[in-house]
Amino acid sequence: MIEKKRSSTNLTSVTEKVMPKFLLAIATISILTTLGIVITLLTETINFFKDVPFLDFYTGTILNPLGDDAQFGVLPLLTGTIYSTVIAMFVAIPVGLMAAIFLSEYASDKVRRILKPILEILAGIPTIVYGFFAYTFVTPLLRSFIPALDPTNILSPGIVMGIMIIPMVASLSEDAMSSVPNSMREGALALGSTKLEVTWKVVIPAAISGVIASFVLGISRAIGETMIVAIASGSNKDFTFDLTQSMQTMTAYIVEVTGGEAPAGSTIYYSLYAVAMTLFVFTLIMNLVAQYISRKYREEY
Amino acid sequence: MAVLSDRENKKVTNIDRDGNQVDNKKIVYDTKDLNLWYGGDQALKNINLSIYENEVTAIIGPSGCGKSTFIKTLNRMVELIPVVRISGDIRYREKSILDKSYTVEDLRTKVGMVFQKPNPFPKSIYDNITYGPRIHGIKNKAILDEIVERSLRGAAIWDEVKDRLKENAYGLSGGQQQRLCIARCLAIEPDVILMDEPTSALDPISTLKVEELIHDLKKDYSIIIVTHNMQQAARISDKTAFFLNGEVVEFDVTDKIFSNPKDNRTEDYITGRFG
Amino acid sequence: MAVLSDRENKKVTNIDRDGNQVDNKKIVYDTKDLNLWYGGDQALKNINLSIYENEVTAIIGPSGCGKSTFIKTLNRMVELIPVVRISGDIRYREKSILDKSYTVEDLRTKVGMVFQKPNPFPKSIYDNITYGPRIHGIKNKAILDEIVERSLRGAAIWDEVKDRLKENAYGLSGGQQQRLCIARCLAIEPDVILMDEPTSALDPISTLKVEELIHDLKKDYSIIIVTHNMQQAARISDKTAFFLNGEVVEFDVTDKIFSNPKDNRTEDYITGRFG
Amino acid sequence: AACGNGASTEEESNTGSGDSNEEETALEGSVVIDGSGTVYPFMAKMAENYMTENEEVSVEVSRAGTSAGFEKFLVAENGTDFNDASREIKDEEAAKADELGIEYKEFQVALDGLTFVINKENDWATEMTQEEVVKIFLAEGGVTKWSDINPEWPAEEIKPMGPNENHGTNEFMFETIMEEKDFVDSVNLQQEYSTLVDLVSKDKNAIAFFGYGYYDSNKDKLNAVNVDFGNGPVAPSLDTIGLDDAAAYKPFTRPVFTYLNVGMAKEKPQVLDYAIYAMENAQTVASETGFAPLKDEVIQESISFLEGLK
Amino acid sequence: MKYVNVEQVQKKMGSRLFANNLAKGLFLLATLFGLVILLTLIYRVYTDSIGWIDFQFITSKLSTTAERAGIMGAIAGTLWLMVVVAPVTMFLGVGTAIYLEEYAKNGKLKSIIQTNISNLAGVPSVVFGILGLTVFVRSFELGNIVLAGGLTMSLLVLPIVVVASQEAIRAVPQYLREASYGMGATKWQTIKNIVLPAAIPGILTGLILSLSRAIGETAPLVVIGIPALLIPLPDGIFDKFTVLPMQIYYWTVDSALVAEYANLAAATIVVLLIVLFLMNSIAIIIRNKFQNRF
Ligand SMILES: Nc1ncnc2c1ncn2[C@@H]1O[C@H](COP(=O)(O)OP(=O)(O)OP(=O)(O)O)[C@@H](O)[C@H]1O
Ligand SMILES: Nc1ncnc2c1ncn2[C@@H]1O[C@H](COP(=O)(O)OP(=O)(O)OP(=O)(O)O)[C@@H](O)[C@H]1O
Ligand SMILES: [Mg+2]
Ligand SMILES: [Mg+2]
Ligand SMILES: O=P([O-])([O-])[O-]
Repeated sequence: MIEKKRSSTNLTSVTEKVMPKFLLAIATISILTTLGIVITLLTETINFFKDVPFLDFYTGTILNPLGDDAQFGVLPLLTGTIYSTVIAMFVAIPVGLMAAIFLSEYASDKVRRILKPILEILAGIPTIVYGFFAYTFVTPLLRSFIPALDPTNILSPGIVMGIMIIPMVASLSEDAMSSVPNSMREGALALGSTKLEVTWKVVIPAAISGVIASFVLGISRAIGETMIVAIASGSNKDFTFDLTQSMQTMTAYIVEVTGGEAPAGSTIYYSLYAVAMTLFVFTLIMNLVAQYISRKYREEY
Repeated sequence: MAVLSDRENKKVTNIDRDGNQVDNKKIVYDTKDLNLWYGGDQALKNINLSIYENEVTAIIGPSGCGKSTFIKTLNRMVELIPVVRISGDIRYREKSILDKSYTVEDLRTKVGMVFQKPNPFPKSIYDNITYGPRIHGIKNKAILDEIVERSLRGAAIWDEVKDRLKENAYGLSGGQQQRLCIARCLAIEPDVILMDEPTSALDPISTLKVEELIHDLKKDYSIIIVTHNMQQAARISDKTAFFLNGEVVEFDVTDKIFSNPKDNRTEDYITGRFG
Repeated sequence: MAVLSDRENKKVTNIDRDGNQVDNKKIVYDTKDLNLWYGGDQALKNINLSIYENEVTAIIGPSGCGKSTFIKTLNRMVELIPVVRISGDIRYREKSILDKSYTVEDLRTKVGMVFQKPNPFPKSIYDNITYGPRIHGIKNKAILDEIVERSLRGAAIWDEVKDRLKENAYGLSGGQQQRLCIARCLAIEPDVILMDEPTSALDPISTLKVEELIHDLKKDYSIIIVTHNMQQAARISDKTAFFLNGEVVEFDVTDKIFSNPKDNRTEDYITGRFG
Repeated sequence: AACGNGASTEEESNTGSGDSNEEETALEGSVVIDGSGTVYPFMAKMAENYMTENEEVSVEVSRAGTSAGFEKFLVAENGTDFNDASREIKDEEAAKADELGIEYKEFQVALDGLTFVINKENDWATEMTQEEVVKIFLAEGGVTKWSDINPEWPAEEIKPMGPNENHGTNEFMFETIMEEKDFVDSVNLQQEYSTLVDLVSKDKNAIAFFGYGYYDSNKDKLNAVNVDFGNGPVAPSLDTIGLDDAAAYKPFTRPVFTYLNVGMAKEKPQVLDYAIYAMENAQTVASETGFAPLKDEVIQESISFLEGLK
Repeated sequence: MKYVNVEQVQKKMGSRLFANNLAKGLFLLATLFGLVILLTLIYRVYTDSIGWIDFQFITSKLSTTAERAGIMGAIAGTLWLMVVVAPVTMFLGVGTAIYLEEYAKNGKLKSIIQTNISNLAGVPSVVFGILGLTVFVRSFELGNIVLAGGLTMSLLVLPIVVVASQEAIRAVPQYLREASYGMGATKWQTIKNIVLPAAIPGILTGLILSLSRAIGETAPLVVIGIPALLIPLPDGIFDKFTVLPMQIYYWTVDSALVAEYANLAAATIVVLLIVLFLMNSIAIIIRNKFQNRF
């Protein structure tokens, strides 16, 4: 009976041939997405550089996209982005790494089972909520210590961004540290090391690639973070190095300009793409670096 | 059964002590009614053993009998397992090491350990050896260099690695790695060295080298070695303890154990009838 | 060495064929100079075997000798491993199955397989059995019910599960799961059943049940069974092939192999001198 | 897409015009409004009120700013129906409308007074002359510290701020009040009015300009500068910026507008209906949202224009 | 001669142990820091929302008057957005995962797709917004409707579903596939009947996590343009819409204008966090329930 049925199932063999191709087509959507991003950004960026010379854009310290004498220097945005990222990493790296060490080296199973999900919750909170928190809580709080702080400034969103990134650094570093074989720890403990010494001199050096990769991913995340800065750091486009002041990041600029809905075809509209392109390249490099680091050193032990 | 072996343990220990007072050697380790549980499972039962200076003491027994557990109790490494509970007493150089007041780091500085699987740090050979001295505060480069050479010579591996001290220890063969681990242990100038099947992951030639090394080390250190390999125990140890189901069935001079065991379970094991 | 065993293989096969023409049974499988490589490692070397209808053929040999590889070649399951390369020929019912034109799905419908570890699907018992018939297009509920009962009866497990057909197969004991897998295999009404150590994960009582079952199945199916267990091979098989390092050392009527092997490597293995 | 929409609704209105008295036929569809942030509270309130009466119509209000809004208003396809503006349409913008063939109509919706706001703790600069207050924002004004205006005032840096160039308010300030002279370098121009309110409410030395409405709803956080136009200091209020031609705050007042795409109003009955509704209710909503209401004549004129489109 | 001087070791021991204990405390503090922030954040938001979050708030439409304003529109918009995102990501994500795990040979193409997916996961969401604005809103002339926002979001969260599905598919034991092949099943039959049913809990977990990411994302929607005031409820995926985080954004930004808007923002955050918490709980329940089944 099955014998007979078998030969009549031509349909299956067609499905069998079509399915891999169909699924490949679906899988290429992700590549198309990347291509879409690159092409979109690139086309309009090229248009932008027809209006504004490449060098003027990347060396210009004046960003004044709207006035009659519009000027497009991206340096104010770059400083804003770099500042917020550096501040964020000053928070996220030490706290994240210490939390990772605690969870991986010191915490008992039970404690870890309680604390890790809390960190995960922190990672799942939408950034808009962090933005609200930065603007309505952290800034006023900081201003009670630092009266010179502007109501919108780069410091507060930087710190909150750091808090947002802590779980990411902590969880990726913890993964890297947990995958260091126990025999390594035992070897060090048997030589009379304290836990701190084991962690610092054996576990972290052994896990260093994963740990650094977590930092780099954190940086990438900070560079691309949008809503926190859009809400809490204002839109000041001055080229300044003062962290008590409002500074605009690349992401916040994009939100401002699209929020103001720049019309297609204007230089300011193209500037949106040039900034986005810069942002995209920055984060892409960071992601590739992170992948390279973790791949290169993965097979260490 | 428990009563029986208990009695036997005592006897063994007495004989052993008597036998050794003649040698005039000092006792390094002395365990008294040592019991250990993993959660509800008892892994060590009333262990009473005395281990003497500058001897090689072998621990033999079938898989799961508690050999590793016992040896890891001697430097309190078992404490890393959260479910472990211990009763009884262990005296090292006459001080009770199970005491809260005894710092484990201190104990482990005096009692080195070599593991079944070579576990060098993923660092250079040089850094592997100097790890211990450094954490104990030695920073002087000249002294460290001296320690490295002496330890590597002590572990009979100096000639093989002296030209590649800066290379990663993972580039060494398994046998070399194990000797490196022994050298790393020597670098902190321990009093006792614990070894848990140090050759079981090695090829015969490397095994031979490590065995020779152990023989040499005996002059300066007291060594306690766990082994699956009866021939090895016979070749290198002065005393042998036979463990079974967490108990010490017999503990005596190695020659006696192998030629003329008192307990017929020992005999069965040695002649390969089980295990 | 290769030359030697090659010659021997030929001899074995010839004798075998001759011996069986008397029985007047048809050949189900016939392999010719079958070689198989995993990447660069050769796992099967010049296999020449003929397997007859309604017999139980046992494949024995030490671990890693290629037993599983061989049996998985017979239903082209080895193809799932990307690095596999095959040369030579396998004829099933006189058609070369290594031919591109031979559809594997077709082959596997005729040649069922039972694995070492019971591997029921995480579905109900009923769905496990009907899985095969359904994918082959049988949808009629009454027919499916009929198939389920017949297959489960055929695998001697009907009485144990008939009241819980809708329950998940993972709720069964290991032995029941294995018989379920056999039933699942019977449901597609195969011609040959391949079994790769079907009892090695089972307790003695379950093993006995499966062995009895194999004995019964012989009437309707040709069975090729890999086993580690010499006694089992002796108990249940008509012919036995002894594999070593990817070669067939000896293939003969089981009684002969066990009572009077021609090759002394076979003898060594059967008497437990290695493996 | 807009064309397709237009065609079908045109048909409807044609058939509808047969029985012209039936004005009660339920309207539906959407009305899209963008433009001035100054006018936004007025328009948002208006839209909300309208929608409670016309549930099937969706009136979307955004606030990209007057100029940015005009860019969305003056496009060939899918333009907005209304653009709110806190200044009159510029020549370039009008030219672009011609080019695209967009017929638009300007409506005044209310009166606004440009208000200069300072921090509550600022107890010195509560009154300034017109010239003084403008000087703060001028590049050539030569004022960086309060003491530059009045030696008795603190010798602290002034922090001038205002809406950015997206906003008509910025252009009104620049073109009308500052007579097209450059802004001082230190001026902090923001996209969001709320940011300005916040900045000023938290900074003793800040001074910002924006529409009266934003001051009105933040009186508890900010103080307004009383400006002396020659006849003594005048506090901005609905009265002083209002109706009367002789209103005391007049020099700093301006009408605010909405621009209607007339083509859309003809195509889409809901747009026209909303326009009429907005005019009829402009006075009430204006006073609710911090604007001075227009005179009746202006309103009537607009309404009769719109009725003419029916 | 001894280099490791016992006395010296002893002397140093005290400070080493102290450093260890100190560090342990510090590490614990760092870990608890996250907890403290979480509690502060929740406390702040909660106290700001007291008195504002009630039935009326949930069920009313948007209004410029704080007392009358509600988030029904944002809730409806969020739901419609999910109606687009869930099937699209599920389809694309699972399809990609099946291709990568079951069909793709270990070659260049596979590694390109794989690398591409992990890079895509790191592209800032605001850049996806620009993609959505340029492609869906403008080129396809969809305008800023649910469909355009949903497609943008789908691409944004696609990597999450792909990676989760890949892991789920990889976790299906090979012996189940072998059993199916062994009965003459074709590859696709095996995938459809054996692999996918066994992988579905893992896939669902990934889907829920990606949806909760999509629910909380704001930046891409700001970029594709959501009206500040949109009162009518969306009726389908071709309507304009607003979502919970957009409402939080506008109310936060406008809070200087009308102080009570900050309370509305806080109340909306509470609702959003509750929704996310529920979704994550479901994901965890699914994960725990079906863990280690094989
Ligand atoms: N971490 C642990 N948790 C629970 N039980 C354990 C643990 N480690 C060992 N045991 C149990 O304690 C008993 C003794 O184990 P141990 O490792 O000491 O045996 P062994 O003699 O070293 O065996 P082998 O020769 O296989 O190394 C065994 O029954 C084992 O199962
Ligand atoms: N997937 C694979 N890739 C590479 N080599 C393999 C693979 N599977 C098996 N081999 C190698 O092929 C040889 C034969 O393996 P096979 O599994 O057939 O042995 P076996 O006789 O079934 O052994 P056992 O009794 O342990 O099951 C072994 O050397 C094995 O290492
Ligand atoms: Mg052991
Ligand atoms: Mg096998
Ligand atoms: O927002 P504006 O009214 O200044 O354009």
